[in-house]
Amino acid sequence: MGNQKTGTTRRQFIKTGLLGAGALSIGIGFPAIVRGKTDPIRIGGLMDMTGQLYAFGTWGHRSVEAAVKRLNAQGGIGGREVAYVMEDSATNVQTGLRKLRKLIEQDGCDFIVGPCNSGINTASAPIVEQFTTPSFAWGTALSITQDKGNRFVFRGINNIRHGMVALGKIMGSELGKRYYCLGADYEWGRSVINEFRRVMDPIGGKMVGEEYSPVGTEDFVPYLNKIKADDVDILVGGYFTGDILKLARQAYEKGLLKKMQIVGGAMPTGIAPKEFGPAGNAVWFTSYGPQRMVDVPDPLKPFNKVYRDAIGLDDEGKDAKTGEEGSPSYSWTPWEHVFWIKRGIEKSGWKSKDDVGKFIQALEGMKVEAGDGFPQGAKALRAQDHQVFTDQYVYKIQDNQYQLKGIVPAKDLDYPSEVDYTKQKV
Amino acid sequence: MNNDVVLRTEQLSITFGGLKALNGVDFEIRQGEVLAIIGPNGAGKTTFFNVLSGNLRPSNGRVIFKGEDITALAPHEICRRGLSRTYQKTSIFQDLTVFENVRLGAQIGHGQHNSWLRGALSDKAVVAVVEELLVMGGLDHQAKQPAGTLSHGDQRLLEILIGISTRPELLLLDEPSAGLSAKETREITRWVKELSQTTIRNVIIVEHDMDVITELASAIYVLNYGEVLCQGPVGEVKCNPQVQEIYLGKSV
Amino acid sequence: MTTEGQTHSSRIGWLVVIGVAICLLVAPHVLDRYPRYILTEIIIWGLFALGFDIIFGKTGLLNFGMSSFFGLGAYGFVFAVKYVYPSVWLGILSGMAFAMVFSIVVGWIVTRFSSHYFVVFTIVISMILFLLAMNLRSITGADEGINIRLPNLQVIAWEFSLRSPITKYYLILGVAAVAFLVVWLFFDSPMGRAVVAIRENEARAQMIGYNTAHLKLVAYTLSGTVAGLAGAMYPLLNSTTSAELFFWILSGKAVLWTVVGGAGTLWGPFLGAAVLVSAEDALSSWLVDFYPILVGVLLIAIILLAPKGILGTLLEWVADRRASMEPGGKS
Amino acid sequence: MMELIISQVVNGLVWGLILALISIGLTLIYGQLEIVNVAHGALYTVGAVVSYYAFASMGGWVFSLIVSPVVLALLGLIIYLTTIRFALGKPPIVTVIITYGILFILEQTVFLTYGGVPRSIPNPIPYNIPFIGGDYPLYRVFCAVFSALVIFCLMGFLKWTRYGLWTRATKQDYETAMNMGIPVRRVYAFVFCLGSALAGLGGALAAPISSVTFTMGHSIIIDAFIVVIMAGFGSVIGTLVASLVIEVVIGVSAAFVNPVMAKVIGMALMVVVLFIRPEGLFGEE
Repeated sequence: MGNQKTGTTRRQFIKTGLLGAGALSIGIGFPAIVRGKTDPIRIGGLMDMTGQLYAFGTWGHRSVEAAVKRLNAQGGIGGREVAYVMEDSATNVQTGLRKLRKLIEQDGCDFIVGPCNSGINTASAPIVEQFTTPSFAWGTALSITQDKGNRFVFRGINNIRHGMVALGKIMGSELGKRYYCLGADYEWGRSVINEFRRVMDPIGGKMVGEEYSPVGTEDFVPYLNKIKADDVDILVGGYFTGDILKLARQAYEKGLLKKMQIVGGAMPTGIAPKEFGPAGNAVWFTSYGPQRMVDVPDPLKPFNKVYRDAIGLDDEGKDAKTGEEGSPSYSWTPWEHVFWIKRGIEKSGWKSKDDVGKFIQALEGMKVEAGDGFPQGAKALRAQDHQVFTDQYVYKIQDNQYQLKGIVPAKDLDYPSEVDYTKQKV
Repeated sequence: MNNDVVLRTEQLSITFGGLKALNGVDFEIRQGEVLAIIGPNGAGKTTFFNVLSGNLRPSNGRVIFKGEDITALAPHEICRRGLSRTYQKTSIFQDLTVFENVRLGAQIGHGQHNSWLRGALSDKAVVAVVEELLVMGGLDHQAKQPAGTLSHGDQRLLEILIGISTRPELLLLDEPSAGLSAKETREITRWVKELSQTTIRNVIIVEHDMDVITELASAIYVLNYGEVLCQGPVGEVKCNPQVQEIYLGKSV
Repeated sequence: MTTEGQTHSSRIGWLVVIGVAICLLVAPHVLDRYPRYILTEIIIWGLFALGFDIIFGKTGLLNFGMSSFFGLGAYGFVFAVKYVYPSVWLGILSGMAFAMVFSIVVGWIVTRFSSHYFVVFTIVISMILFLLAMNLRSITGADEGINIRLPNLQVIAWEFSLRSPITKYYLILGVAAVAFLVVWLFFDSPMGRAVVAIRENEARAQMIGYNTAHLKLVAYTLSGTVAGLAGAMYPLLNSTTSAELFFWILSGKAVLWTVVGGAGTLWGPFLGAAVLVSAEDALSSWLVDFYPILVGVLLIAIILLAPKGILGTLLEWVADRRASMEPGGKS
Repeated sequence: MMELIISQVVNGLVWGLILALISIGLTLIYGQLEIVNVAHGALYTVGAVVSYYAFASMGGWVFSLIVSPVVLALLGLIIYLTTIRFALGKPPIVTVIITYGILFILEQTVFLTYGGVPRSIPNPIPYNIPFIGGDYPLYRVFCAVFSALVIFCLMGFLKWTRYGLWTRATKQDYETAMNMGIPVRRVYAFVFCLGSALAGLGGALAAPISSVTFTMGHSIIIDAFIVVIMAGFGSVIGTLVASLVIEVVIGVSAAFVNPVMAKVIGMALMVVVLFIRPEGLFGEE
């Protein structure tokens, strides 16, 4: 009954050999962790293992663990072992910050693979800067690589702006231009709606209304009552995981989805399409990667297979052991973040935290081709705002299945950078 | 109103949903008097005390204390004006020590209950008063014990000590001997007598035990169904036929 | 609730206090970087739980909405430092001021309620603040909150940079120590004793002349201000704040730490915070799934079997032992 | 605009009735045992999860409406016997902390067994009735009627049955009831089970509307508290009236202001009522 907890214990050093030395220095409190060149490269994973984003954290953790195991099997990075330790952020900013410091100060991590909770990503930015520890954010809210980010924060996944531009391009032709925005009253929800407006308004889109519901809303009908079925073509839902499910089902029950379509800001990880029931047929999602093997473009199929086998996912995107709905369309990011770290180290010849400046400059502007390390496809990391540009996927639920409606190439998703981190000193 | 009347009530009445608990009670106590109020259960004795102390607001009538109308005042305002009471059912601070219980009243008595900077123990005057009261009550060597651990008799004693510690001018004693053995009752009566001649000049006692009343009170008010049946010196009231009737039932 | 009035001059008590003080002063140099950060955070959470202990342990009213004060304190600090004048002291004062004003206004309404209405009312008030904080995004930054650059700390003539965690530690320790001293003196003063009388028997306290409504408001305001002060320490430590600080889970933690530590002992909240925060931090990586269940069971066990919490039960045990040891002592 | 206001009022009444059913268990347990049950939200969640599994295994939605209350009544009995029973004599604050501990335990157990990912129950009555300004789900109307029915049965139960009489007697005066031979212990256990069962029923009823996830209790418990203290702790009719009033006020104000302000207005209404009558609309002094 219910899902099996992932087999691995939460706190597991892949290379346990050096744990003793590490623990020794922590216990007695040597002023600085004196480490030679051959010590392992320490990667810290801050994952939302408990709380609302439980599913994202679980799959993110599995991906990093598998990536590090794979790297070590191929001789590590530049001959050095890679050690990975994970801490649970509990989808909560206070806990997230405390665990981030634990990863940096106690576990002496050189790099941080961040959670997908936007709140924790933005709150972590000043701390990773203070401790000069490059961190790879997984949240898709825009501000992480704009005003809230800094030269130590990278993002190896598209953001909501890319997502909405892709949706506009794919949906624009099929549907009308009148849209109504309904979002959750937190940063991510507002980001989805702002970016959708930025896409639709120039091409003649007309916003009929905009509302933000309080966090933890159970009954959406009072807000859906304001929507006239026949004068709105698209309902933009700025909601995450379970909330988008509630919104879609209650909108369907109110008879709104006869013609109207719903647009979601991200593929609801862990939720099987059948949970949407009949409402599913009107629901579109922007997605940051392919969900099912059949959606993967042919040149990328072998790399995607490697990734799925490594974390135990089948071709349909379900957990090979338990049959639970996984999130291959999203959880590839932490896997690729590990390989971004590898590329950065190899190009900059990074040896220890003193070379962090060289590491950052090496990554700025780096282009990568698809491969085992980058199953989602080729990417370019822009120097000014450390934002990656890659292909964006658009899905629709059809007959209880996620159907791929189109892929928008990275070159069509470009937008000028509003910040320039390269000016910040390292 | 001549100056030696400490407390007076005029046509004091209170009704609880149709039931007239008090009906036009006129009462008066002069300086230095110790009065008793007797009457069968439910005659309104405790209700009378509750109205005097401000716990209950009368339906009509007035309470005049030292020339001031205190009918509408809150309990803590009345108490600060010098009218203190004890309870029939012992009501003390169980978890606080005996010393602490008395000091709470003494702080009010010395008017520095609102000072929040000076340490409570540093004020020698208050501590001295508390120790003196404890010695007088014979509880001094139990000072450090939590009040809840005292015997029933000692708790009744503490109840009265707390009532006195606020240095009142008029003390309302609500059945001080309730639940005490004969020996304890005699002790408390002797003690209250000594009090009424030294520190507390005016006392009103609600009591059933006639020996206690004859020992302490100079005059008696008899309450029956919320009305004053009769009043007067102890001897006179004792042999009043109506009083015997309500207490002993019909005389044969 | 612990028995008051145990003789202050007991030598053991003072020895323990001095010992703890010395450990706390030496700690930052001995501990490694992360344990020191955890200790700093524990001092903040302890001060926050102390705020709760004032209204719960001492006055007997269960305020389940303490996060309102903590959040207001944090935002008070951030607004002052970012928009008014970059000075740490101004930030701390403004954090306390935000919380104090709020506690006076709400306290005036809330202290008129019976204990059950009080509990639920305080939860709802903190939820209103949480919803507003999430909604007024341009002011509070909602769940992403506001990041600030900490100015240098001016102490009379000297100037310290707040980038070094040891300076931060001593500042937070100092502020917490001063706050604790003020609270300790308050509850040693006549008015403080009257507040405790409310917990024991409010009707009788009124009867001997205490304006209990006024005293409850004083206790509520002191409790709010101390919690607000703790709130102001949070952005000082993490240079960020977020609307999430208003969420009721934080109020629940204050209840948990105080009950486990020992309600009504003023030291208890710090002990509770130390035990549970370090346990939550150390254990959670292996027992992440079962930790909340353990906490639930612990909370029930303590409130039923040892209602005075760890410290309270300890003090009582010591007091009983000392009472039975005294020659001819009547225990 | 009139059209919108009418549909808001209708939904306010419907959701108000559902919320009343969810809150009535909280009122009953407080009214009887003077316990503020902070774990009520978790009981609601467990009710929804039980109905999810009952529906998945038995297929019949009506079946889950029966299974959930029964299972929750048993769970309530276990909770009562293991913890609440020892706290009856103690100050009310103790029971708040006990139920807070129970909230931790229940919610984490649901997370470990049911998992953290939301799932949904298909809409049992997937039809809507045409209504001014769009359609209105028939299932919600059924829920409203069902809730009203349950609440009136509860009132009837309290008035006319033996146990109901005992329940009200122990409410007025604990000692005298005991002296009159009323098995007070059993009445308390019964009331706690009934309160838990009602929470479970609320969960089972609302599950198809929202979706079943382990944190669904958090938002509902706040709304339930608002309703219960505005109504006056312990008053069954008050809970019904207060939940209708609050949901209609929130619904109608949502037509004019943004949803968050609408919710804040609902809460502010509660503050005003308590400011005027600190014991709530129907509470006794």
